[in-house]
Amino acid sequence: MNVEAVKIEAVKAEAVKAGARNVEAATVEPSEFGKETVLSARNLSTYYRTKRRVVKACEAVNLDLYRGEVYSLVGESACGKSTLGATLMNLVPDGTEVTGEIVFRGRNVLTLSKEELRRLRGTEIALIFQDPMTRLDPLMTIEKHFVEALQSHEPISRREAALRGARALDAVGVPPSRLRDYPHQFSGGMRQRIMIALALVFEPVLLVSDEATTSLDVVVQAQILHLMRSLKDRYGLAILNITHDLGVVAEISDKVGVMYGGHVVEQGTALEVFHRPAHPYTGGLLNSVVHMGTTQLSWIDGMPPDLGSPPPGCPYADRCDLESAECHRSFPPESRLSATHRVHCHRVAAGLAQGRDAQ
Amino acid sequence: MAGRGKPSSLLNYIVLRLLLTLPMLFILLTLVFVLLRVAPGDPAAAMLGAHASVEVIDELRERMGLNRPLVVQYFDFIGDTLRGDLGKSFRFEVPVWDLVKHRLTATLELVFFAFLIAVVIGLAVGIFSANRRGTVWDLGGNVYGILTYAFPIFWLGIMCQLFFAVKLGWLPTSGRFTGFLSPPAMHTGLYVVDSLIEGRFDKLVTSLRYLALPASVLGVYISGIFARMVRTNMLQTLKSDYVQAARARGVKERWVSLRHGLKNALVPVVTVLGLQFALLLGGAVLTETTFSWPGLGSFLVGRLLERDYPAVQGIVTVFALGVVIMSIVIDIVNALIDPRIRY
Amino acid sequence: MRVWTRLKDELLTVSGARILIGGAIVLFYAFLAVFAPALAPFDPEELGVGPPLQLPDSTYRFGTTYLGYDLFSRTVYGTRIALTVVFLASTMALLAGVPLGLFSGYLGGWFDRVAVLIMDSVYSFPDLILAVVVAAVLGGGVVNAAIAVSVIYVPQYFRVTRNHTLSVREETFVEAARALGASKLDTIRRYIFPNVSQSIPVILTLNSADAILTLAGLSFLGFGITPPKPFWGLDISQAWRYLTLTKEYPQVWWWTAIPGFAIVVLIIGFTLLGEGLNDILNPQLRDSKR
Amino acid sequence: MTCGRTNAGRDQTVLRNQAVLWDESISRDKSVSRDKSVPRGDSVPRDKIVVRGLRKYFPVGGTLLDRILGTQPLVKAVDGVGFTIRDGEVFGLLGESGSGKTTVGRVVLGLEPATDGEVLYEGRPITSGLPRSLRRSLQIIFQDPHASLNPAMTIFQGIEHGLLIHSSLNRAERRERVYAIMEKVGLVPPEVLAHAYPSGLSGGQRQRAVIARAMILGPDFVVADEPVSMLDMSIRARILKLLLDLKDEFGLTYLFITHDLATAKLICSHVGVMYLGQLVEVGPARAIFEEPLHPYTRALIQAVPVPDPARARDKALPHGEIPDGIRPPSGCRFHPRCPEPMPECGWEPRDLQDLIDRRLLELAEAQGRTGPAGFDVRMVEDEANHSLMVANKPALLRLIDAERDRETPLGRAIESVEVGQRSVKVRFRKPVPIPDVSIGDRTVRCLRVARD
Repeated sequence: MNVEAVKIEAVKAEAVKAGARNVEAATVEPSEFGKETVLSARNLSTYYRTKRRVVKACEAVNLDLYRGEVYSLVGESACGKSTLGATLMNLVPDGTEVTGEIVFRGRNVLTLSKEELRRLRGTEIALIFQDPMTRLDPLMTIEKHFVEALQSHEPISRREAALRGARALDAVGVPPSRLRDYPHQFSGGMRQRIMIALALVFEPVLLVSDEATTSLDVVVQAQILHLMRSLKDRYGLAILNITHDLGVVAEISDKVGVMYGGHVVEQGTALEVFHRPAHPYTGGLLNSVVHMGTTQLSWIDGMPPDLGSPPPGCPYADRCDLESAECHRSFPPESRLSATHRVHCHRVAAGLAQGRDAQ
Repeated sequence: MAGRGKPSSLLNYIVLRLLLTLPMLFILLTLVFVLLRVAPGDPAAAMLGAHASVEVIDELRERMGLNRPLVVQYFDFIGDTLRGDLGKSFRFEVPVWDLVKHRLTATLELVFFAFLIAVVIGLAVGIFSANRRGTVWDLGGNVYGILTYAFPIFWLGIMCQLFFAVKLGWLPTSGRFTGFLSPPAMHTGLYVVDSLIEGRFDKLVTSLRYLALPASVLGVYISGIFARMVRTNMLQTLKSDYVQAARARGVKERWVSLRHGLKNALVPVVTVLGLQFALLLGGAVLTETTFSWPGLGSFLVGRLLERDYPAVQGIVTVFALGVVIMSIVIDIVNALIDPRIRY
Repeated sequence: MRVWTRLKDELLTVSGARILIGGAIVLFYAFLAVFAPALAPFDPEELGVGPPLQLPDSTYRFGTTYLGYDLFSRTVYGTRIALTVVFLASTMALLAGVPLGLFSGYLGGWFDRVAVLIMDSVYSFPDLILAVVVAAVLGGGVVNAAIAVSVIYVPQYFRVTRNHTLSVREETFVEAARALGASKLDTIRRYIFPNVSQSIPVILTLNSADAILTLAGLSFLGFGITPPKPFWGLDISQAWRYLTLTKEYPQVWWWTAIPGFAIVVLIIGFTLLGEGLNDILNPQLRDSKR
Repeated sequence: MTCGRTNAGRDQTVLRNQAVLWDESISRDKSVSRDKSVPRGDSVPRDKIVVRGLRKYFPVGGTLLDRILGTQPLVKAVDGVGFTIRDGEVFGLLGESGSGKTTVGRVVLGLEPATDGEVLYEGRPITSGLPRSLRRSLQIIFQDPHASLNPAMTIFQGIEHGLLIHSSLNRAERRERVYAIMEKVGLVPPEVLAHAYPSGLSGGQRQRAVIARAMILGPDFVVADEPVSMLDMSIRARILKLLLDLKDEFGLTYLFITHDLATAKLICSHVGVMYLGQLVEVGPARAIFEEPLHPYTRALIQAVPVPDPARARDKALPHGEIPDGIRPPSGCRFHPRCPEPMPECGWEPRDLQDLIDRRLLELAEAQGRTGPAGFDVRMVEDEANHSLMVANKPALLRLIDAERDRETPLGRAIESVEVGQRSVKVRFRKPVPIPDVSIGDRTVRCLRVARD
């Protein structure tokens, strides 16, 4: 209870800082705070310095991951989603400027030493990537991959490590008899399963999937998504799913964050984001997806902003149908539409303020 | 979907690989033949010099079989070589193989120790600078690579003679063995090994002392290039996706660099090593000349200067065989390292 | 054009520094070669212009040899021979190796197989031994030396060009050219060659360094450039012969040290230039810089 | 919330102007004029492309000896495919990667010689390669806009090259033509973009350049090989719209290759579904999407992600992955993955291997056994006899008995089990040839459908 109270205070303070005046209006759903927070980011920014300019790959991001939930970060190419993922794991290249706070189970990831980080990765946080074809060492058998990963974190015999590897393969639907095979003897879907098995062998708390199903075929993709969902339920994983594919997002997500121009412009539960999108970009993106029910093509005109020289105001203002002068001047504050649904849009903020005045 | 690999016989592969080198051997032999019999006009005249009379030259042509059609000469040459007959030296009038064999062992000894030195230094410097990429150490490795490459090997040899042998007097300037001791009895032809077989420690030390300078010069010369290859290939594999994935799994950095980085870098490096072997043989010619090492290389230079073409032909054929054998060894080693190579 | 815009961006980086230093060294040697007659005080091929084995002083700035050649003049004139041979050898090797590699790689088939077999055999043969035999058979002289050197580089250009062609050939844009109905020659000329040619300046400079070393080695062994032509490798060879005969090792250090130094600096120049170019022109080989 | 904008109105006028420019120029070109004898707008659409019994095998892998002797195993990338594309249709070729759909496109365009079968373009056989005069009529748009433009050519040079090959236009005329087509595909302003290199353009712009390069020759049949799959979501629709506009404008016929069923449903008039080098279902798009008959078509449609979290949940998916094309499953190629197979579908010894893998897994789970011990079942396949030998006898026999008792399709397909001294010989019944069944205007290759 105490923890929850602190959390509520923190959320309020956060909201005040962001300039939202509708804290009281936000209805706090108790279920939201009954879950264990695995990772939370506060005011997180990542800037890459290149020779001539600073690329603001992600800016002032706030998000929370809970146990047993899939949080999907969705956006188009070069919107900063992969950078955000790398930042959360503290896997950014040297010389990158990261400000803000990332708390993983009570520890600030940004201040951990290299060795502490290494221990964290693999044991508590696991990553799976796009393109499983190149993610396994071609000269090592699958068994050796498991032995290496396990021995990096605990004193364990080769035999025992192999046994645990077999069990992990078992859990993801790869016959354990193939432990002695080399990566090139597996198909793409099988390799992605092996990657997941390698990620799960320590029973981590957080699984980060960076476009892990992108290069797979529809059927295999659906199989892997199904697997990820069932593993989430079985192990109580928190999953951060970074993807550009809205179909995939809808398939497995509990929460969704939409990134645009380095900002998380809208986040909420999957239902909120897909059924009641508040940000014009989210709406545009949803409309541009061709799905089985699509009868007419629609799209968003214009191009995404260059993160090296972002516009001063809302990054979407240039492409937005509903932009006003204010949109070009300042980045919109966070508006809370529910305990989970938040959006950065001047129009929404103005609408909320009007509504309150009317009351 | 890639099926389960069927284990097939490595022996079959080796046999096949040997068969495949036949064309290469054939082409090299043809090259040798073309170089020495076709291009220069009349070898007999060249061998005897400008002042020889026509009769003498004709007699020599007759004796060497040069008056027969080229095609016949060519097939004779190929046939003789395949039978192990390398021809007869014009100058010494003995079979070339008799002249070549103990010089070959001298060269092998030199090349082997140089190779050893090159691999040790090359691996050490390469791994070291790859792991410390972008630091002063890396720069040092880079400078080492450029300098060892830029020094002409014979010049480096002379400078080392002047410094270590003449100025400091630590090591003998040239030759393979001292005149005060009789060389070890011939078993393998490698003095170091033969000394051990004979159990004579003094002979071992002497042969190592004579070997030290030429082998080090040749080894250092190759080590620079080798270090660069190791570094480049390691950096490349360290950037690869599976290395990133291993890091993300929290695998210790030292394991990442050695197990994934080095092992995967070895495949191209071993291939390059094979090519280095050719470089090593070229370097051996210069080193042997500089240090008066009684090897095949310096012998070749001597035969060339004396225009003893039959001997030259024999020696070059031996070099060609060495290259062919090395290429087979490299392929087999790679097939053993890399499970993806299907035999 | 693209190369130049990229060059401009890169000149201030590490690879840029390499190019600048390497380029400056090579240009300096080129300058020496062009203005050798003005810079050299004596005829490099004339005997006894000074006393034998004179230590470097104000008249004989690099000293003299046993036969009284002026070493400074010979060193300066040596650049002429070095650069001429390099230029000739590279041009010959380039003209033979690159087109052959392009056609062999693009056309494939039996032509490719035969070409690869021959070129690989030559390539795997020890460079110097091949060059020595060719040089010995052809006899001395600048052109013959250039031919001897070029023989060993043809397979190198061939290999690099062919391998690059093979990878470019698989690119979709080459298939697009076929879909447009472009002829084979047109495809090679407009689609393959421009993409393959990027690696040529790199091997050209790196091979130049190698060619100098080979030429020096040849001359040291007594082939290629023959006396009295002024060339560094030859001077080292003469000095070495004198040393081994007379055992007067420490007394005549300049005779070997100075020509050797001339070689080392030029090699470093070419190597730095080549590596710098490689960094810029082959970005896929470049280590990430972020 | 709709952010889609349609600016077709303006485009239309531009298109019309350009179209006139086109007809004018064609008569001036040096190449053979195209066959225009059949007027457009004919009530009965002609067959634009007819493909019959097309096969394409690639040698792949193999041992060193195989490579020397040319006895490498063959991947049957396309193994007997036939369909007809009528004038003005958008024919969608659907399937997972490895199904051979891209190979079909390449063979149809003559970019790859066929192993067997024939391709007719407007009744003319073009299987043995496209005559030069037809090159301009058949064009292709590639999947990866980053790889399909020559990085060493400017956009202008890239688009212009087709004109250099096929026309005798002078420099000014070519420029006019290139700028016109650039404007039409939305590369504006052409004066600026024409001199950029591909590396200076965004993915969407590059794909427009690829389209412009194909369109400048005035083709009437275009193979679009996954033209939008590598583009961002918000750009895809724009490029698709462009392709549809160009089709209307030039009267194009498309062979649209895609793995994205939703896109195919939206823009294709007819579709063919491919699996392992064969067509399993062909017909009008509407009918196939409304009532898919082949189990594989059904599976594909099911697997399409639905961008609605309220509806996207569990589905019955085929297990496993598309198998190796070197030795495709016998009988119906889909039978090992099929959710509703029959005993006659072509069961064979290696299906038993899959079964063993799966059953032993279950066994291990149930007994709490860990580790690879005991899983090592070595089998020797005897292809000729359709039988199989195995080392771990009792386990296999139990498994086979269970399958037969439960009367699973596989179990019923087992004809006999001979228990030898050291081996078990399992004989399966011979596979039944799977017929192509025509139902209305569509064709399905499935035994179950044929029986019904």
